[in-house]
Amino acid sequence: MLKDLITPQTANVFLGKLGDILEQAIGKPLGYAINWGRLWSLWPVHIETACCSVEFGAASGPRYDVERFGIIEAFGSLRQCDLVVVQGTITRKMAPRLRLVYDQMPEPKYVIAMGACAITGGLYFDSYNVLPGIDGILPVDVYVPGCPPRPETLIQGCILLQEKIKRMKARKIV
Amino acid sequence: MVGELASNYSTILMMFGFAVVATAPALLISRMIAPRKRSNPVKFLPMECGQVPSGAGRTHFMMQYYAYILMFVVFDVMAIFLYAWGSSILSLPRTATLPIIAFLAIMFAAMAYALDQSRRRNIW
Amino acid sequence: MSVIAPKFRFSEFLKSITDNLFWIIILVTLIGLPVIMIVLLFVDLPVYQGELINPFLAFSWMFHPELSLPLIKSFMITDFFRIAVFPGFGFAVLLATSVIFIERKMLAKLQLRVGPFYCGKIEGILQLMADGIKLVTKEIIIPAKADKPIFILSPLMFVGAAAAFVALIPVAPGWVVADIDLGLIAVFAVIGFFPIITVLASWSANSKYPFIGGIRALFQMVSFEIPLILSLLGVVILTGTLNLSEIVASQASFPWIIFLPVGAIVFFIAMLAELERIPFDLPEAESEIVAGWLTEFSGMMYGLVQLGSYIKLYAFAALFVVIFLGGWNGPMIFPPLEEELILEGKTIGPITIQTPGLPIFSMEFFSGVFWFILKTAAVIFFILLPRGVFPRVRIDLLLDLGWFKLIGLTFLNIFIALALLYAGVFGPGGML
Amino acid sequence: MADAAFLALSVITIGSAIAALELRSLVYGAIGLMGTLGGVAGFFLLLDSPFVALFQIAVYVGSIAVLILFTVMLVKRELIFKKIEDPKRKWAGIGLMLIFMVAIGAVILDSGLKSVTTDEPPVDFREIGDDFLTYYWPALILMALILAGSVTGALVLARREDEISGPRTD
Amino acid sequence: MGLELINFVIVSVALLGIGIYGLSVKRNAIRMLFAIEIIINAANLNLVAFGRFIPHSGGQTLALFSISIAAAEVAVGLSLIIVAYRMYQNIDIADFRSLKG
Amino acid sequence: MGTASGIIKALNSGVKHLAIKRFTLRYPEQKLKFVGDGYQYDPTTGVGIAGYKGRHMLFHDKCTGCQLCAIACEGIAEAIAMVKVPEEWKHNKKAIMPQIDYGKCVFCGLCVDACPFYALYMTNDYELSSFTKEGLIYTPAQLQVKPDVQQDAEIKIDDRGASHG
Amino acid sequence: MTTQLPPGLSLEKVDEKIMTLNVGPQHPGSGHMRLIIQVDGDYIVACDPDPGYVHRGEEKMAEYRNYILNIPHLERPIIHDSCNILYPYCLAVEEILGLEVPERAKYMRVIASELNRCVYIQYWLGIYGIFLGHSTMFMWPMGDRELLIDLLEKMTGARVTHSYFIPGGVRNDLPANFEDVCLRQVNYFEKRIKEYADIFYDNPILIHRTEKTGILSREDAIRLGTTGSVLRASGVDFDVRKKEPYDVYEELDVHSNVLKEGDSLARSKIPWLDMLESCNIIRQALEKMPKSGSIRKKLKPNPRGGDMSVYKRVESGRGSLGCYIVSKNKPEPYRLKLSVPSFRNLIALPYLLKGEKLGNMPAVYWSLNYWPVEADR
Amino acid sequence: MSTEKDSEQQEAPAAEKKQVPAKLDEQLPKFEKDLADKVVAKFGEKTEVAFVKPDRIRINVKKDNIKEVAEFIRDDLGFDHAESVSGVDYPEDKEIEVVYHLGSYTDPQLSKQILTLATRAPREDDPKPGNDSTHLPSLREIFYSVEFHERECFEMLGVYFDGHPDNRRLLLPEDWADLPPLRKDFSIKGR
Ligand code: SF4
Ligand code: SF4
Ligand code: SF4
Repeated sequence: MLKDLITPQTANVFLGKLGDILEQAIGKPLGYAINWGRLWSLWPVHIETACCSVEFGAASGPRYDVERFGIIEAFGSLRQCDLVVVQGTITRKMAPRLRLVYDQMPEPKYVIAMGACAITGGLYFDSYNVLPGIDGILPVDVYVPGCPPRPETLIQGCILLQEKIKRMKARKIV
Repeated sequence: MVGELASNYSTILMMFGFAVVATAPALLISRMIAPRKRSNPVKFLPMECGQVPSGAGRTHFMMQYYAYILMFVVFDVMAIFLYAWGSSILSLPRTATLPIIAFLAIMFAAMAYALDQSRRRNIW
Repeated sequence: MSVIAPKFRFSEFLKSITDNLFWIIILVTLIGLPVIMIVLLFVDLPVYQGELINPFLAFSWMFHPELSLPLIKSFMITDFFRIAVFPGFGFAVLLATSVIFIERKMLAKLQLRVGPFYCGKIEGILQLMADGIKLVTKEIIIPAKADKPIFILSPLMFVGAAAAFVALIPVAPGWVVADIDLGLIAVFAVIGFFPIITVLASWSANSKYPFIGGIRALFQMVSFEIPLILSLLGVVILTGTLNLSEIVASQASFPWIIFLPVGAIVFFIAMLAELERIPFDLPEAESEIVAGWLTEFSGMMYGLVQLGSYIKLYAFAALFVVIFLGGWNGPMIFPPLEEELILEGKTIGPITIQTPGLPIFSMEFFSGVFWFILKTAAVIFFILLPRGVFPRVRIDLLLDLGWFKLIGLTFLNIFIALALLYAGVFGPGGML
Repeated sequence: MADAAFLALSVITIGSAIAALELRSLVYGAIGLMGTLGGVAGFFLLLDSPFVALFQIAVYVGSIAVLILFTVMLVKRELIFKKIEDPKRKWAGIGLMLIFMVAIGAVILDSGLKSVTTDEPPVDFREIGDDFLTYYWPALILMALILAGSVTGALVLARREDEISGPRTD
Repeated sequence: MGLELINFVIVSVALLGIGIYGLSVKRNAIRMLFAIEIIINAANLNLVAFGRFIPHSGGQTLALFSISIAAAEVAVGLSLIIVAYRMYQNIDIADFRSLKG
Repeated sequence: MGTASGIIKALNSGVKHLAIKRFTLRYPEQKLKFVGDGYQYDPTTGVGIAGYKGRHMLFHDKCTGCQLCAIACEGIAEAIAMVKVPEEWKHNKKAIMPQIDYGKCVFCGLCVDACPFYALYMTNDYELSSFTKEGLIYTPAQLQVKPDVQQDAEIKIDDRGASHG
Repeated sequence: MTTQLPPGLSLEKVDEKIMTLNVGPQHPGSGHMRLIIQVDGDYIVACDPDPGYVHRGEEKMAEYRNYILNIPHLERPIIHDSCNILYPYCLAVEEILGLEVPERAKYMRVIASELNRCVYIQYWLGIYGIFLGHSTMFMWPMGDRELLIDLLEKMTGARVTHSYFIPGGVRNDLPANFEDVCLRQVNYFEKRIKEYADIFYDNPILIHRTEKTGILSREDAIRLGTTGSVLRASGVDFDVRKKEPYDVYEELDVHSNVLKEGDSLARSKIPWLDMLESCNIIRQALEKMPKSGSIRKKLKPNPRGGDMSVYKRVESGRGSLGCYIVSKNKPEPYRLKLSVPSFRNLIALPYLLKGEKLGNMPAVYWSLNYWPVEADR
Repeated sequence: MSTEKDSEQQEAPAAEKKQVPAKLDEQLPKFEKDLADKVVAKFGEKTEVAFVKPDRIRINVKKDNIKEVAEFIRDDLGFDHAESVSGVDYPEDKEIEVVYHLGSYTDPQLSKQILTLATRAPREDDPKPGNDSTHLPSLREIFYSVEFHERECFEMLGVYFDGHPDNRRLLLPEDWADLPPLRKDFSIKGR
């Protein structure tokens, strides 16, 4: 009886199951932990592109205090950051620089488009020097509308981003 | 026996080594599990405020303050010399303070001159 | 669209950990235990106190203090324990991380806001854990033109140098990693490494802002090293020793800050400058030079440098405590319980008193560590406070401060010490 | 234990001394020099003279190496010289070195140094302080003069001849 | 076996040899400075070694003096190099010689 | 000495503020209270009624499909598009109503000013973030929904500083 | 013997001293612009500002929109001072269209404009704090300005982009019991900003750091045509509210703050004093305001202006802000030009930074009361 | 000062103001009139006073005379800085007008006044900024403050200012190759 059970096929199946179990046991919680760390520690890169930066400043001020969510404003270098909040209009002069900033950031990185200008060009839909939204140059994760968005809306956008990160795949382990 | 004191000091070195060994895995793990994308060569340019960098990266030397480094080399020696005196002062006769005062006087003169020179930023 | 209130995500994290544990236990029982059993057949087991130590015995010893304590104690007196755990690395890292958290919360309170709040159930207590996990799983970018070996090694060296500094700090009587006669000079020797590491790190990145930051750091650290060294000379003159433990012991009745306040102030200022903290954080001045010499460090390398600098902060604060505030000296606040009281119980008349607990450390030790940590925390508070109160100074003002004002004050301090000594207040045959 | 330490230190010291002179990059050369100096400090420790050892680290590694590194980074032309260095000279140098070492080695082996060892306790570092201020005090003054002279001399040398005029020349 | 004086002397001789080699071969002023430092360290090592094996505090004291004077020397030497670099944009010893007159 | 006393004054001020109430509005739990229900406009008198300019609200039973709001927005952000609605209204023969793209809208309220039929006004809803651009386009049916807001936090000022309650 | 270079190696001429730094656009100390700075050691030898990263063509777009629809557009260059940038536009359009503003609306405009000035200055002050490495000085103004933003929000319905002024008056009336709330919060605000002195303006480190840096003499300030706080810090008493009173400023007691020093410290103190002054003006205006009355003159749709050109200016948070409109019998302006104070003050930047230390760069730059978006338009 | 007060109260609806030139000279504000007269007396034909309103004077000058007129205004009238420089494109006239708004800080009497100095440069239909006939003399030597304004004017309208130290691009992207955007024939999309 026992001999019949231990065949190469069943052994294979067993090993496969074991691998699955391992993957489950290590991969999922580890991925969860990684995502947990990432979502509570979003450091936005310090790039101001237009007037929405005023409300971004207000969001990090005492009243709205995004540091409650682990978002530290006024961070020095882009090499340590993981979130680009595109704060408004991207002009044609700014666009290549924005892209460069995004490129120089380490993985993983997230993008929030803040303000009507960053989403679609907003008020400047017919201006000669403004990009119609940033989707063309950056992959946007969350759109935060408004002109400028209230800090609350920005915080809500950050919460949405956290939700999104939680659902993201942390990494293909193995 | 020669070399018996050294074991006391080796713990400092061991502490150094332990710290390095204990933290190096953080870098290794990071290397293992962090996502990596090296498709874009722009990423590995030096960071310069969203600008493609121009010019050499290592040319800023603030020679205006070079005098301070020179002074440091000399007065660092002086400061630690004073410890040789300070630690044995309890067993020294009081007259032994005279040489150190002379020593300090000479060094003060040099320091005064040096500080005067280093203040004049436009000659550096 | 409605708001998604941030729920407490940590509970799910816990759930996944229990998941994990469950699987581990299953795997261990299914695979591990048989393997262990088989191994036990072939391995010679050690003999301790005439008994063969098998796993079950080892388990049962956990509940037998008489048996397990000597083992633990013998482990605790090894160098390894000292280096890795108690007065050494583990302790320092624990304190350093708590300092980071406290700094953020305190700064937030000063600025009328909340600070980290949602990460972790209580007041964002897990914020640092999140930051740490994030940093570990972050990509490390090494710039193409960088000098790779130095660039990678410098954060490690930084942490290592900071740890070597910690090794010299006596925490409680007899509890110091390296108990050497020349402790103070060794401190200066270790401090001397930081400028080199900094300038090499900044040079290796081959980028403009780090290099400016590195050169600034070099000037700053180098300039403040001399006031730092000289400000401690007063204490050395009065105690006649360079051993930090002896310096602490000499303050059993009064701390030196009472007699040498000038030296203490100079040392404090020079310490702030060596630590690159506001108002002297020129090497990392964001508004001028992005992040200074940290600009090119990404991911865990940045994390390591931060860890190193906070370990350094703890070490400096502890040095201040050791030299000027009397280290572990302080009123005994724990009753001096004897070991038997805990192990066997003591019979006083009809009753037998037995207190539970692990008598690994003596009460003296507890008291010493308590006072040490309390004083260190106070000093750290004063190191952190200027960050919320002062703007950053400029490099020339900083250098002038170091070279013109502080050095003068240190000599004033030395003369005060000499006067105290020669007036017969201290020293052999002195009044105190 | 001490023997192992001695061996390791010798390897480090001599290896990094060679590296200091032979590595292409001057910055790495300076790091090599730091290694040599640190190694020698280790020898001092082995010789039970911790004060000298720590003094060596604090002064040599802490300040002289900083100055050297600074200057090396300032003067960044090393690659050019590496190429024009002619091998003939190099062999001559190695020959000279060997001759020296053989000669001195012969002298040493000839002398009675070979078996000198000691069991006496080491000298306490406080005695050094005593020495300075009692027996060697003229040397101390002389050294003050040398240090003072060197700092003034270095400052006079290093400053720019051409004074740049003050800021704001619009 | 215990450490003997001869061990230290051998290391010292090796350092001295390396120093002499560097001094004679290298033409880069900074490398020559390195060589000089190495030679000074060889001398210090000898001083301390003899001071330990023939117990006398003089060895250490002299070593301290020697280190301090080395510091002074480095300060002056590097200033010289900087001056030369400023004038000739170069730190080759041969060039100093040739450009002088 | 001026410097020393200045430094002590600054430190003192810093320590004092450690005891002052925190000003933070804990946003997802607390929400700020606004004036009234939102910004409205009275075309007969020509003045607006104070209120917060948040997301619009459309009364289907009043909108005549006259497109005046779209014309007004044309010059500002082109956020309003007139789309067909399934229901038939007798005052709205063309059955078109405004659809607002909040990716473009700048919340200026000029469309409200333009509407002569009291059909459009602005509410206190500002939580509009979305994962996609399409999620920002609000159809007339969505605009009809009255947002459910509980906004009650206000600035409270007392001796220990201002806070939200 | 001269140095013979081996083939393949060239001795490139490295300028050992001068280094070119790009400060911005992604730089914590640059805002939305780039400064190309050349440093010799610690000294700046040349500075070339490179604005235009937020140039959105407002002036061009204004030529395609009628006088009303321009309103949301024209406040965007400086959204945290949006009332003040609409003010000259409204004044100019009122002159073109021949409108008279009701008395109550004038007072409401003054209140809104003064509140907005404080909001702007608080933001500016916060950034100044962070530029000097003083993070508390970023947080406090950011928090305290919310008190006023709250008021403005009650008044106008938006946090910063109010779109409140309109040719012919203001868009909506004040909410009920606004006066009490306003008075209470303004008083508390005044108390708060007075506390900044302890931690910021009297802070010896700040004084050492900004005193005698970037000195702009009186003559230079006039010659460079600077305006607002930069001008008044150099000892020129020029405040449009006083010199050319518009709307009801004549009836209010306006005091303009002047300092003589002309350095960064003085330049950073003037806005703070202005804020205290604004609190006074708000209180006066609240007192004198008619309690009821019309607030808006009704306009025809698409009003047409005459054939004329008008230049109007007001005192904004940064200085005199002018609006030049050429009208050509059309509902749209033929040409609209905003003469913004930021752009006028920018010219002082290369002048002041020359010969300054690198560490002074943020202090001098931001003390010019410069908002890049406004300068770029 | 009384005149200024009066003129302030004269702030009248535009309907009246439009007829100002048609009315008699006495009804013009006196102070401003005097200033304008001074300029006219000095330069006569070369200048033309376009309007005189309370606090505002506008003087049109030919482009060849603008430097002397500006110098006269600075030295003798006391206007010491330029508030703004705006270019206006008139395609029908084939001209581009450049308007300097001059103000004064030093003279308290003049602090209300804005003197508008306008001049015109020829305009080309196919502009090559800097290399065509659209030239004007720069006023930078006279009013230092026009430096950036003129740079902006150059890139926005293609008016090259002779004698300006750097006629470089200021606001537009580096790769801008289109028409200068503020010209009337540069039309923005969709309009
Ligand atoms: S969305 Fe509005 S506030 Fe934001 S950048 Fe655009 S115009 Fe400015
Ligand atoms: S609020 Fe303004 S932008 Fe938004 S839809 Fe109405 S008119 Fe358009
Ligand atoms: S909302 Fe008002 S303006 Fe718009 S289409 Fe309907 S009725 Fe007309």
